[in-house]
Amino acid sequence: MKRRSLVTWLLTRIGWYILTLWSAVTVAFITFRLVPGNPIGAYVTQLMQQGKYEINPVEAEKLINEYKKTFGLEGDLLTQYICYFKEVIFHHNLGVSFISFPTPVQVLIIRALPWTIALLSETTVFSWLLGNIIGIIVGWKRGTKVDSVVTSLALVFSQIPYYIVAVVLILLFVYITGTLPPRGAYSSTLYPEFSLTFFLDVAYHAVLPSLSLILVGLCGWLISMRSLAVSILGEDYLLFAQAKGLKEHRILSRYLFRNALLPQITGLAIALGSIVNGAYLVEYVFNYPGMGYLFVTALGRLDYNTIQGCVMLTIFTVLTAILLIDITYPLLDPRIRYGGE
Amino acid sequence: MNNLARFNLAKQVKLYITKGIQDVLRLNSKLKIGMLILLVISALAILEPVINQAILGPISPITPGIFKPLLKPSREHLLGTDLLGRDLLALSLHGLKYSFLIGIVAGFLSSFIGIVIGFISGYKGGIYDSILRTITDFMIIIPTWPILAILATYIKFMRIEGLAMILAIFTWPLSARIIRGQVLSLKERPYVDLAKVTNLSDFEIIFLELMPNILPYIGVGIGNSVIGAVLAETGLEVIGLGPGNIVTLGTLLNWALGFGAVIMGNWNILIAPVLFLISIFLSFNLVNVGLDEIYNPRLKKVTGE
Amino acid sequence: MNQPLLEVKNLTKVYRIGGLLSGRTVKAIDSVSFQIPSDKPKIIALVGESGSGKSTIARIILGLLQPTSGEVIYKGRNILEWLKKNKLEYYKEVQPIFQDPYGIYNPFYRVERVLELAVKKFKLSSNREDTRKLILKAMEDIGLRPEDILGRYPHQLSGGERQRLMLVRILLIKPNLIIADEPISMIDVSLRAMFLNYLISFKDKYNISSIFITHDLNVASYVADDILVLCHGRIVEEGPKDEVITEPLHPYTKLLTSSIPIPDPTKRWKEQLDLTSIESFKKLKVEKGCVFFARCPFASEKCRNETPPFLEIKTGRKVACFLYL
Amino acid sequence: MEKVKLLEVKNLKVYYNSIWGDYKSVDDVSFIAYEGEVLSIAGESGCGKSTLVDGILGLIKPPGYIPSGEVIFEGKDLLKLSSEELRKIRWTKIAYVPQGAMNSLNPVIKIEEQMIDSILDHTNISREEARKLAISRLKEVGLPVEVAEMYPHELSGGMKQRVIIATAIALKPKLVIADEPTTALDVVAQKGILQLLRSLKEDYGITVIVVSHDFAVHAQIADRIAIMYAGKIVEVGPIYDVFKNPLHPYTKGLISSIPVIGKSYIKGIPGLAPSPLNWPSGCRFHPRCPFASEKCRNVEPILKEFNSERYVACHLSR
Repeated sequence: MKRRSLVTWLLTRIGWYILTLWSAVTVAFITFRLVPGNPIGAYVTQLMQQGKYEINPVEAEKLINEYKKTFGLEGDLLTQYICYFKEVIFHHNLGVSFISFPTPVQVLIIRALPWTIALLSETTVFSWLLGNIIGIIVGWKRGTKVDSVVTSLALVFSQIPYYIVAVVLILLFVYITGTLPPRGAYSSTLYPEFSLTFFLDVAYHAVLPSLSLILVGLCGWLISMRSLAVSILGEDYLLFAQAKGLKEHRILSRYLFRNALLPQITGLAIALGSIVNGAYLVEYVFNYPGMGYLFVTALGRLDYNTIQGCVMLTIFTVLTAILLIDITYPLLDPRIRYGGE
Repeated sequence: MNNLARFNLAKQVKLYITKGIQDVLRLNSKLKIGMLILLVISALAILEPVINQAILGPISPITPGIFKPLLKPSREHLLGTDLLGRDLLALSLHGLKYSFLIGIVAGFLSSFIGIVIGFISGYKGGIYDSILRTITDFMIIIPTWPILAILATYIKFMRIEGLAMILAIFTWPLSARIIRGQVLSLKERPYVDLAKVTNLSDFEIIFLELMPNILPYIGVGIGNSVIGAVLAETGLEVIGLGPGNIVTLGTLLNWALGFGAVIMGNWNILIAPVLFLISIFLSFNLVNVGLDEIYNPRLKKVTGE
Repeated sequence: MNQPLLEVKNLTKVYRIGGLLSGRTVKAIDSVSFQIPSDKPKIIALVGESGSGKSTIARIILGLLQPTSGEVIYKGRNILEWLKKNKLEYYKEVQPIFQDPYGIYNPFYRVERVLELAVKKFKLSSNREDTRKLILKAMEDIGLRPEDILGRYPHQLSGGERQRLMLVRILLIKPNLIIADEPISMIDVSLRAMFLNYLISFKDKYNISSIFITHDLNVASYVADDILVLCHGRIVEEGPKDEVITEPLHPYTKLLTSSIPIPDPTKRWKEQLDLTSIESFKKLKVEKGCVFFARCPFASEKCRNETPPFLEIKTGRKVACFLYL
Repeated sequence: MEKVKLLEVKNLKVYYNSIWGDYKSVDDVSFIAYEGEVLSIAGESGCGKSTLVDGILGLIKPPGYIPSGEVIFEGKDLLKLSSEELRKIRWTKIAYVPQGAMNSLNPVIKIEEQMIDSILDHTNISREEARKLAISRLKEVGLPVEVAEMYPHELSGGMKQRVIIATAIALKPKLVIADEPTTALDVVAQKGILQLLRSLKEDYGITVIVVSHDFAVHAQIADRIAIMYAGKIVEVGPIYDVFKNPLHPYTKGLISSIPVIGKSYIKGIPGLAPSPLNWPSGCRFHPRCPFASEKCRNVEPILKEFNSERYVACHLSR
């Protein structure tokens, strides 16, 4: 009976996942196509301006129709919708991009993705770890001077958007060293390869963007961990653990940390799932060639297919992360059972 | 009888005073600081026309070429001028006014939607709750920022109301969730049962019994929505995707980045927008944390009665 | 025979737990039936352990909860009909006293609002002056000094004062039936006696009947005329209080009465309780059979498979057990 | 038979700081617990009995503080020990059964693990031995072995309380302090817990201090009883004597307030319990006492010996 209910639960959960995924993607697709604007017209005009040649309106119309076909913008909304998802599902093809025509969108994404993952997975995990550790310590030492100083600082920093921190960091960098901070992901003199020089160069370029992401992220995790810890410190079982005369490290690790960590794990999963979002603004500020940069560039150029591709990927990873955490959570917390209580 | 009436009046007045004092004592330092910053910010935003009248006279602060470009901070120009010869202080105050305005309008609008939906969902329950909760969860789960960016990019030349509306549509689910949770827990309170057997109507129960106790959470919801709206709007502007005709703090940051202020180390171009933005985020957040510490019983238990 | 004041017929409440799709249900109460006669006011104690469904019964009678099946008939009319057509009149007749003397006050308002609202909603007076007089009179009857109470916020009063203010409210409305759900479990020992004495005096002076819900047989024996014993959502025994306590019939009632701690050191428990038998692990879902089956020393195969009928042993004395068939 | 003092509390005060002034929850309390007895501490809500327990166990946290007093256990003042010394005494010598048994177990750790934790931190035995010890203790409190592998939420309230008692006696301490051990339990489970507590004394010779507002609990298991009112102990004596012949008017009032099967009338005590912020002058019971005189209003009575075993704090008793 237990097994059957588990299977039912899993199937319902996965069904729900597919439903959410489908509706989110559809909503994104429709919102996007309904938005006023004529990207093809703009594109053709742009081509004409670049080539400095005149095309008569009839010719232009023909050209526009040709491009519409290429970009999958032919026919009514439903036709476009069916065409698009046929391609996506059966040919893993996200269409052709405008911004670097005729490169397909998936190629652009695969090019940008490693940079974003490299930058964000490391900063997310690092700030999560550090934030939780400091958070639990200041929570444990609540009411002391250290706690109030650290917590107030964290409160201030967690409220500053990371791109502002990035800007401030660059200003400080220029002020201190008198030179420009590195922009981009690697020096333009180098080619991507598996060499130590290249790797060091990449690391050097990542210092400032990571620092700004870590600083803000860490403070956010710290604040939530501290308040979790403080509320658990008021629980009867913690008082009882102290009355039992357990050693401090055991209380801290098994009674406080273990309980406070559970909600934070969900947070981490969602944060990791949202990585492909790219840290739009940090990547923009630092000219970092990741997903965020790709998305912003595509937006500026009204690149339907690329934007659509980026948004779909984000939706997919976020929802998948939430699905995975829902499935694994009952393994972490014995109070939660599959199928709900 | 009369005696008692007089006695009661005196007692009531005394009680109001003592309750007032207690409330002020109860206000924690975070709430006090937050309110103070908020007061300063809103004063600056409201007085912007007056201040800029004094600095510039009748000219709009965004008009280019009024002064020499890239002046260093001086007596006349406390923060200097930018590349287009505009007074940076006047410009920043102008940006602050619009950022603040958009944040407040969008914040209140989104909280209003959130409160209505939260109340229906929590109090009515049943099928209403199932449907509304599904929509709310859906809105929270899907990454809305890219969609917001798309909308903002394509709907150029938006007016402030339009922008606020779009921001509100994407930020209401959080306050709806908070309010729903509160209504759900409050409607199980014995005093609601007592109200029912005293023949109070649903309307009276919502407005007389539930609403007063949800006010702090509505406050927190508004604060969160304002922060969310300002954050989203600034983000759009910074990457140059905001509606082109409204100048906010985000626009100023975008210009500063475009002018190479960061690379040249021209701190005076950036300082005011950065400080103003930090103050907006910080003040609302401090108020929220303060309210939470006062009204959240779980946290109260630890800090003592 | 006279029409009963309140008649509860086959009341069943099934709660659905978990999400819409899990489909798991729990029977809080199962075919509960009893009556309160109208010829003479009575206090009836509903005794049961936690999870026996006693509060569910109270909430259904008060119209705060919909039963899954069965009906509650008050003065010959179904309460659904009362609540639809004459809600005000029904609540004029039936009023509760809840368990938690703090939670019944909205922390936003001063405590007297509870009384003023009652006066206003039940149209007990026409002007402010009368309202105040009524309230003061009622407070005096319950022995509360207005200057200690009026103008205060709920957290400024003690549990005893708050619960006594509920008695004032009852006295203002003067209903015919009080549903008191564990009314003294959260007030001080030294103040309980007075509370119970007021409840008894309401019966004697104003002919107000009560359903007194409690887990404490000591209290039930003091305050009640009749006792109903509830076990896992079913009534297993009914009778005058002395008989139920001194000669319990149902094995469950026997276990209960033998477990009552008597506040007298000369009357300590004699027999040792077998610790391993106190609680069974599985929260068994009883679809058929006796609810006490798993813990009953006399259980037979029949008890597992058939629901015992509610047998009337003699007038006013009923038990749901095959041992008495 | 000579009684041996195990725990002596001398003039203990526990106050709580607040913006309205000090809450004098425990205000000058002295008593002795002898080896191998069950001592009850009875009192109504707000009289300071739970705070007294916290004070004895060293669990007072700010804004609470201890302005003065001694808690002498086996010749040592617990209040003067370092936190590490106190930690070592806890559970090996003094164990505690807390009020909120429902929530006193860590929800995410198995029962046996929680028991093993407390054994390992106080002994040098191996994990395997600790596990065996834990399981044998679970059996002693009448719980099946499967419980060891379970999580707290899978148990009923009474079972959790028994798990806590099993944990408390794991190392055979000299003293077990139980704070409201049966509140929120059903009658049958309550009987089980009380008999179990009583058996700690009878089977293992453990001294048990039981704190409760419920007189029926004390009547069933105590050897001696101390009655607290308004932060003070007003009467101490053997349970049979106190019930048969209460000396303090408060005790008398309490006993006449308790509904008992067969009693046709109970009276209660008029008035309300005073606030720890502002105790009444003189005898703290005088506003509610039917026998109060001028002296009671002004002079605070001290706990005096009435006969060799009984003590009372009342001007009227002589």
